[in-house]
Amino acid sequence: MDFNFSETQVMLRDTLSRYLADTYDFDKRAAMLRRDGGRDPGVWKALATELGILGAALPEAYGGFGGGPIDSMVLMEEFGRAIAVEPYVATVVQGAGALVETGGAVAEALVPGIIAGEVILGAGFYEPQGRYNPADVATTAKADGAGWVLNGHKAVVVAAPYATHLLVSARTGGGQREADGVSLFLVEAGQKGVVRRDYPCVDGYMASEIYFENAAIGAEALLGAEGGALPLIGKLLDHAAMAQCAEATGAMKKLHELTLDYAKQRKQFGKAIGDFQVIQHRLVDMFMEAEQATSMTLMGTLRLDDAERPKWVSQAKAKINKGARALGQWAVQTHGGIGITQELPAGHYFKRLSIIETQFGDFDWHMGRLEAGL
Amino acid sequence: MDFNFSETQVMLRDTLSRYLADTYDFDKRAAMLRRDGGRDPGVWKALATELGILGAALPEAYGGFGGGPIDSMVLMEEFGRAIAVEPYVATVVQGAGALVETGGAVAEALVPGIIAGEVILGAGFYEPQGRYNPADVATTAKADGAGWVLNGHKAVVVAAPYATHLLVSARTGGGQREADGVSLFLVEAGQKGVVRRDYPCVDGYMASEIYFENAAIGAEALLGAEGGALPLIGKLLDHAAMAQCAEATGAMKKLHELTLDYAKQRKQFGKAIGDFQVIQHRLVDMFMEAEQATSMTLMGTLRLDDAERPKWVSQAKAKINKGARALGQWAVQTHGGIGITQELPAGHYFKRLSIIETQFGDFDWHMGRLEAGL
Amino acid sequence: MDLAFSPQETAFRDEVRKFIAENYPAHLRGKQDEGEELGREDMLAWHQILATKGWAAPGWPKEYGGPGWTATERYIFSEESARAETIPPLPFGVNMVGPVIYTFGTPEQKAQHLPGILSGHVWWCQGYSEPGAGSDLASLRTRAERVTEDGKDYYIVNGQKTWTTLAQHADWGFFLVRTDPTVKPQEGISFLLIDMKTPGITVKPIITLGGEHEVNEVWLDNVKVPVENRVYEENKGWTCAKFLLAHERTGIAGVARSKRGIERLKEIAAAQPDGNGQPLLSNPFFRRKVAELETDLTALEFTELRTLAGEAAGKGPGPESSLLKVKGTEIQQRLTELVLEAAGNYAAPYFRGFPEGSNAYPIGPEFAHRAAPTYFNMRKTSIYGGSNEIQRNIIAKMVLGL
Amino acid sequence: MDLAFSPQETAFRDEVRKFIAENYPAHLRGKQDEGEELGREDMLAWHQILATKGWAAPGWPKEYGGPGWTATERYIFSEESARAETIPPLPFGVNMVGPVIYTFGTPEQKAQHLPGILSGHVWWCQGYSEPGAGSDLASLRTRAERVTEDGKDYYIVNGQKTWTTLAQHADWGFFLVRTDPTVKPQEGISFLLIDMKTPGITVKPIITLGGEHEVNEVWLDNVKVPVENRVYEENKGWTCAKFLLAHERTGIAGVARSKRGIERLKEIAAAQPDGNGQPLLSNPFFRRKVAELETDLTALEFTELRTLAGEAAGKGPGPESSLLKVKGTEIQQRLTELVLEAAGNYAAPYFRGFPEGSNAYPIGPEFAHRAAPTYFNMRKTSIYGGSNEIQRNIIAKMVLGL
Repeated sequence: MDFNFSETQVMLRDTLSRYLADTYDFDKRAAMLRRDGGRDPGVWKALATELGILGAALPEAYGGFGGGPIDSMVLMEEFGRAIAVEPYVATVVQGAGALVETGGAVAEALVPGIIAGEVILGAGFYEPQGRYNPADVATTAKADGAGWVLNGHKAVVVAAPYATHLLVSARTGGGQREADGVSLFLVEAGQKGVVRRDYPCVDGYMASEIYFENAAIGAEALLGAEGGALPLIGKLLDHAAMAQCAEATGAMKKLHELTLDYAKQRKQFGKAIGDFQVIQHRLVDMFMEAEQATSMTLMGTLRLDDAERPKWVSQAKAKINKGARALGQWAVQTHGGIGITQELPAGHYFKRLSIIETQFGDFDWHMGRLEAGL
Repeated sequence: MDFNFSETQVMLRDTLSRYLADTYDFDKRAAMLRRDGGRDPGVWKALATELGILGAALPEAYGGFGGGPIDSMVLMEEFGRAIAVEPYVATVVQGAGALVETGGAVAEALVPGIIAGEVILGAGFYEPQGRYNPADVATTAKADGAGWVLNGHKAVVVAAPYATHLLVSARTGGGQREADGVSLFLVEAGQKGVVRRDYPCVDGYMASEIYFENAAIGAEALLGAEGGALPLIGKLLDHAAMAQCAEATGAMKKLHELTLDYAKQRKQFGKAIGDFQVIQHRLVDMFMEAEQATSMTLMGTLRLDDAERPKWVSQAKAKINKGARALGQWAVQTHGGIGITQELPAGHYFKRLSIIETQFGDFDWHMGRLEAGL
Repeated sequence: MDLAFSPQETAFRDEVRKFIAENYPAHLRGKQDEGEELGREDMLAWHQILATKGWAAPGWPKEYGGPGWTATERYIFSEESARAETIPPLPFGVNMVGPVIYTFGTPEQKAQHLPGILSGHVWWCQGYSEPGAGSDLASLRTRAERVTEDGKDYYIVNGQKTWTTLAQHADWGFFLVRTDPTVKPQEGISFLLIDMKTPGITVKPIITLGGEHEVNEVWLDNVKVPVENRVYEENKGWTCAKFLLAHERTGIAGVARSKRGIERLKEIAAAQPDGNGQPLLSNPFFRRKVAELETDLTALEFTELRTLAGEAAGKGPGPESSLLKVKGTEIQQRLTELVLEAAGNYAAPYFRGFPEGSNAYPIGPEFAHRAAPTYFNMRKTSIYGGSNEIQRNIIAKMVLGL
Repeated sequence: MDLAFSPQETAFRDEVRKFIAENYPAHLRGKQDEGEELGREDMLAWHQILATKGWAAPGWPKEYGGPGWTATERYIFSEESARAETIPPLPFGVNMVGPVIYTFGTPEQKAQHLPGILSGHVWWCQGYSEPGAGSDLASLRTRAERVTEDGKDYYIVNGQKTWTTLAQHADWGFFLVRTDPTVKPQEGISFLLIDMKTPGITVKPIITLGGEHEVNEVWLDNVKVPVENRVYEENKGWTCAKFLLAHERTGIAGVARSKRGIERLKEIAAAQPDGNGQPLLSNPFFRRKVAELETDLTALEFTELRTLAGEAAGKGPGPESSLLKVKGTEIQQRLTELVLEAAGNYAAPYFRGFPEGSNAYPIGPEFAHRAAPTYFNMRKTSIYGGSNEIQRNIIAKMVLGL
């Protein structure tokens, strides 16, 4: 057993942390979200070129550092601390993850572009009627000559408004919730027949509804085996969930620090509110949630290759979802009125943590998956 | 709407309260439980004759005062405050309740005896395999000439060791968990073929396992219609649950008072522990649980004749089960080490409240019944 | 003991129900159903109609224009209003400053202000909190210095108030100000009525997490207030403040509105898919949460009814009302949590009005658009009106003697 | 980062597993399975066997007879012990007074006491708490006055200790006593080793809610203790006390034992009927509680592993170990709650040994007989060893700087 970070990982953390401290400073972040398109595309470019960290978790064969999920964990925790709105999960964890798994010419063409910051992906595995069930796929892909024709609707595809490609599931066979018959496609964003409706999200991210209307795509758009993509999609979603757990952990730690600082300086009834025992114990409970989130992020990430992966990922995500809600609500309550305004960072962390709870499976969904295997 | 107690009810409360304060004083109660048979039979007799209160909730036609569940509520809250181990629920609420409902010669013969304290009943509606499901009846009653022959096993029949009669369900038809085919029988305690195994309970009550081994009983032992007793049994169990809610409410209030007193006098770190804000807020939470228990007891008792009776009773019992657990655990924690000894009353209230949670349906059972009707 | 309504009470319930059905403005109902933002006139419209019926101020004594209802009648009115989802009269006039004025005010103050409050034509706001004084209200620092000009006495008020709800619409405000900085905090405070059009008052919006402009900062820069606008004695404003806080807590349980909220939640969950071909409401764990919320609401309802019965028996709103505030706000917050959960992936999209693109391509279910902002916004309920920590302190001290 | 065991670690695990399988006393296993009460010799038997192997004191340094294990090896040993449900060595000697003696004691004290602790032939008890001093340990009042008799120095000890676990079997006890009542509470305390056979010591049982005789009062009436039995300097006993408390907290998480407890809970729930023809374990809500408990235990386990990794990197057991204590005891308590729930109606029957009547008429399932007493008894875990409130105070002060 070894719980030490490698030198590369320590370097990755420090590099990103320094960069984000400045770039994602409170006012700069607010200004970024107010821009057209809701973001500063230069940040992602800088992560790729100036910092050169987008390949940290990707294989050397594609130009990456040859790291893995622990490297993504290190980066995501920093994104969480800064409540950054960068498309790392969709593009690197899910996008590059899928391409590396399925390999071939498409991967060789695109993964280096991902590392260079030129290729950005949105991943659409959920549909409006399917809630968190990735097997509930009503989008269809019908064979048409050598290619495919897509029809259907993908829900809340984060990063889609500015993605170059979309990674989506579609049914090439089987009934609506059957495991067999789900295939994975890579679609260019500008593809005819892809209707996008873009919007901002409450946490500052940008997302889209994706409607396919007889979108005709080529044979090469199919990634992996026809009809057999569900296991891979499940894996990608679990990797995404763990990356998001790391993000949540970073956000929880930072929000705890912000609340602790506030409690030390905010005075009421002649003393700092942090002198009241009830506030002290609440801050301790927040500390314990943040510590346990750290533990669960580590546990789940280290076990992404375990035979019981779904169990461990669901334990991690369920525990962190619950902890994030409690910690977020306590942070707001401790801040008082100012905590529910846009004026302090605390509220923005609370917003992001609240949305994380609703992404890649909520508490009940993960507990349900756990219980099925009890 | 009228939330006032009648004069009779106020008098009942005061009379019983005064009597129990002395009779069930801490040391006297402990001595009572150490006696052979685990109780002082004189207390029940005194309640019937000296205080004359056992008929308060029973119809005038049988010699009662003509009151109802609210009167039982008033009495049970006092029993709860004293953690008395008297068989009011089994004998008056369930026993007399069943007799009054089914009427006839048996009722005329026995209800006056209940009011006089001479007839004591144990009610056996649960079986080992049935948990809290009163329809899960494996005990059989086979017609034999004009009478019946009983075989089967009834679980944890409170008051049975000293009861004169047993009120039990048995199957005269239908499959093991079918609603139809359940009948209600009144069996004399000394009846041949009734094997009793007696034991004390952790809360001080006495109870028995009842085994029927070809117990041959007469035709008059059948109360009500053959095979159609389940609705009545459901009603009796709901009335019992509400009486027990009242008992829990009394115990919760008293335990809160004991804990509050302790917190005011126990000193640590140079001040009363009740000066620590965390202890204060916990005592407030206990107060709020006790208040809500009072509200739910009132609500459920007032709605025992409502068309949606099961919903309201389950809301009350579920809420009180949960509140009783929290309040009991907080009381012990606030007392510290002394709270888990036999030396102070607090621990004994905690024990009774813990067992109340497991009787007449636990939290999950009642929530399940609620949800079925959502 | 009897839970049933008397024949008179039943008749009263029918009358209220009928009046609402026949008089509630259709345009208001429409905007509410569409989730449109309500303007000043919208928010006052129903109040003004109720005023013509004499029902605008349920808790007021008859002599000041109240309906003189019993506790049960007030309960029925509140139940029926919630059932019909009417917009309640704004609390600042009817529930807050009104009772202070008729209890502590001069005959002139009563004559000047009570009619406008009752009729719903004058909009009030509350100037209590300050940036440095949240839960510790008595530490407020807004100064009022007494001056004489042309033989008339004035206060010159300087300072800053915050969390002033809907001050952007207000005609008048009631303010706590410090008139004596040399004594103990509670002893040097006065209660002033201030015309919000007085020069020197600036109202600045505070945008809350859901993007709402509901609260404001109010800056007072040499605001000249006639001394006649002080309610009660100088330096005795804390008496009015405490009176008002106790009044504010009654009704804060919000039982009837939460009941309607649970109905709505069930409708939502019955329509939301769970990803297995079944509605979310059939998910046992979601059902459990709904059932527990309903159970806790029943407990709150009967605790309120017991409190009302106590009030009817002559006990004023006591510190027990802190329990109603704590449990009431917890339930309101849990309700918004469950709506957020029901939204699933669609909790994230955020827009006011319409986002770009065609409505032929919908963005999830309608209810989801407000789920997260409402959840965020409702966190305020355990903070304002005396935070839930303060309520527990009050119970500890006043009820438990700690 | 790597979760897997190294080949050496795997070999070590196999060795431990094999040793336990081959050496754990069959009579002990039998008594445990039957739920029989264990006597003094039973409780020491396994300790004495481990001692022959050199494994009785996993945390001790090699020079004092410890095995010199790494943090991972200690973790493996603890996992395997729990897996096999061995009776762990009593903590009072090995985990508590032993480390105090080898850290602060004189060479004579080490020579006199460490061998007996290691071998498991001397039974120790802890004289810390007093009736007036629970969480506020430093306020203790047991007095030790120094006298000289026949040219030898003694302490004459008078006072009362309480919650003294298993003192009825003890040969020796370690006591905190007040040697200077004139200074600040923490500054006048000394740490004494007392032979429990010394005249003047009376041990009185305290019966706890489940009917157990596990804890005692210890009365000290003019007990004469040679000065050589004081560990560390006079009036500096608080240093030893704090050291010991920090040591006591490590391992208190009880992860491995709770894992085994959850396994057992699942076995119980799989066998208990739910009243619908299905086992209780198929009830979704019971399953949820088990799954949440398992989840929280994983979080605790990895928090402990991170702490161990920190210790391996040279950090001593710090205030973070308070987290392990709080969460560990919460999990142990929830486990007993779920066993109680599983018992259903059979939670009530109470008897030690056998009640009257024939076993041909059983009283519910075997496990249920101890469910309620165990639930009651385990409430102690959030009280002793520094209550969970005190642990939160420690984190607030030492970790958060509040």
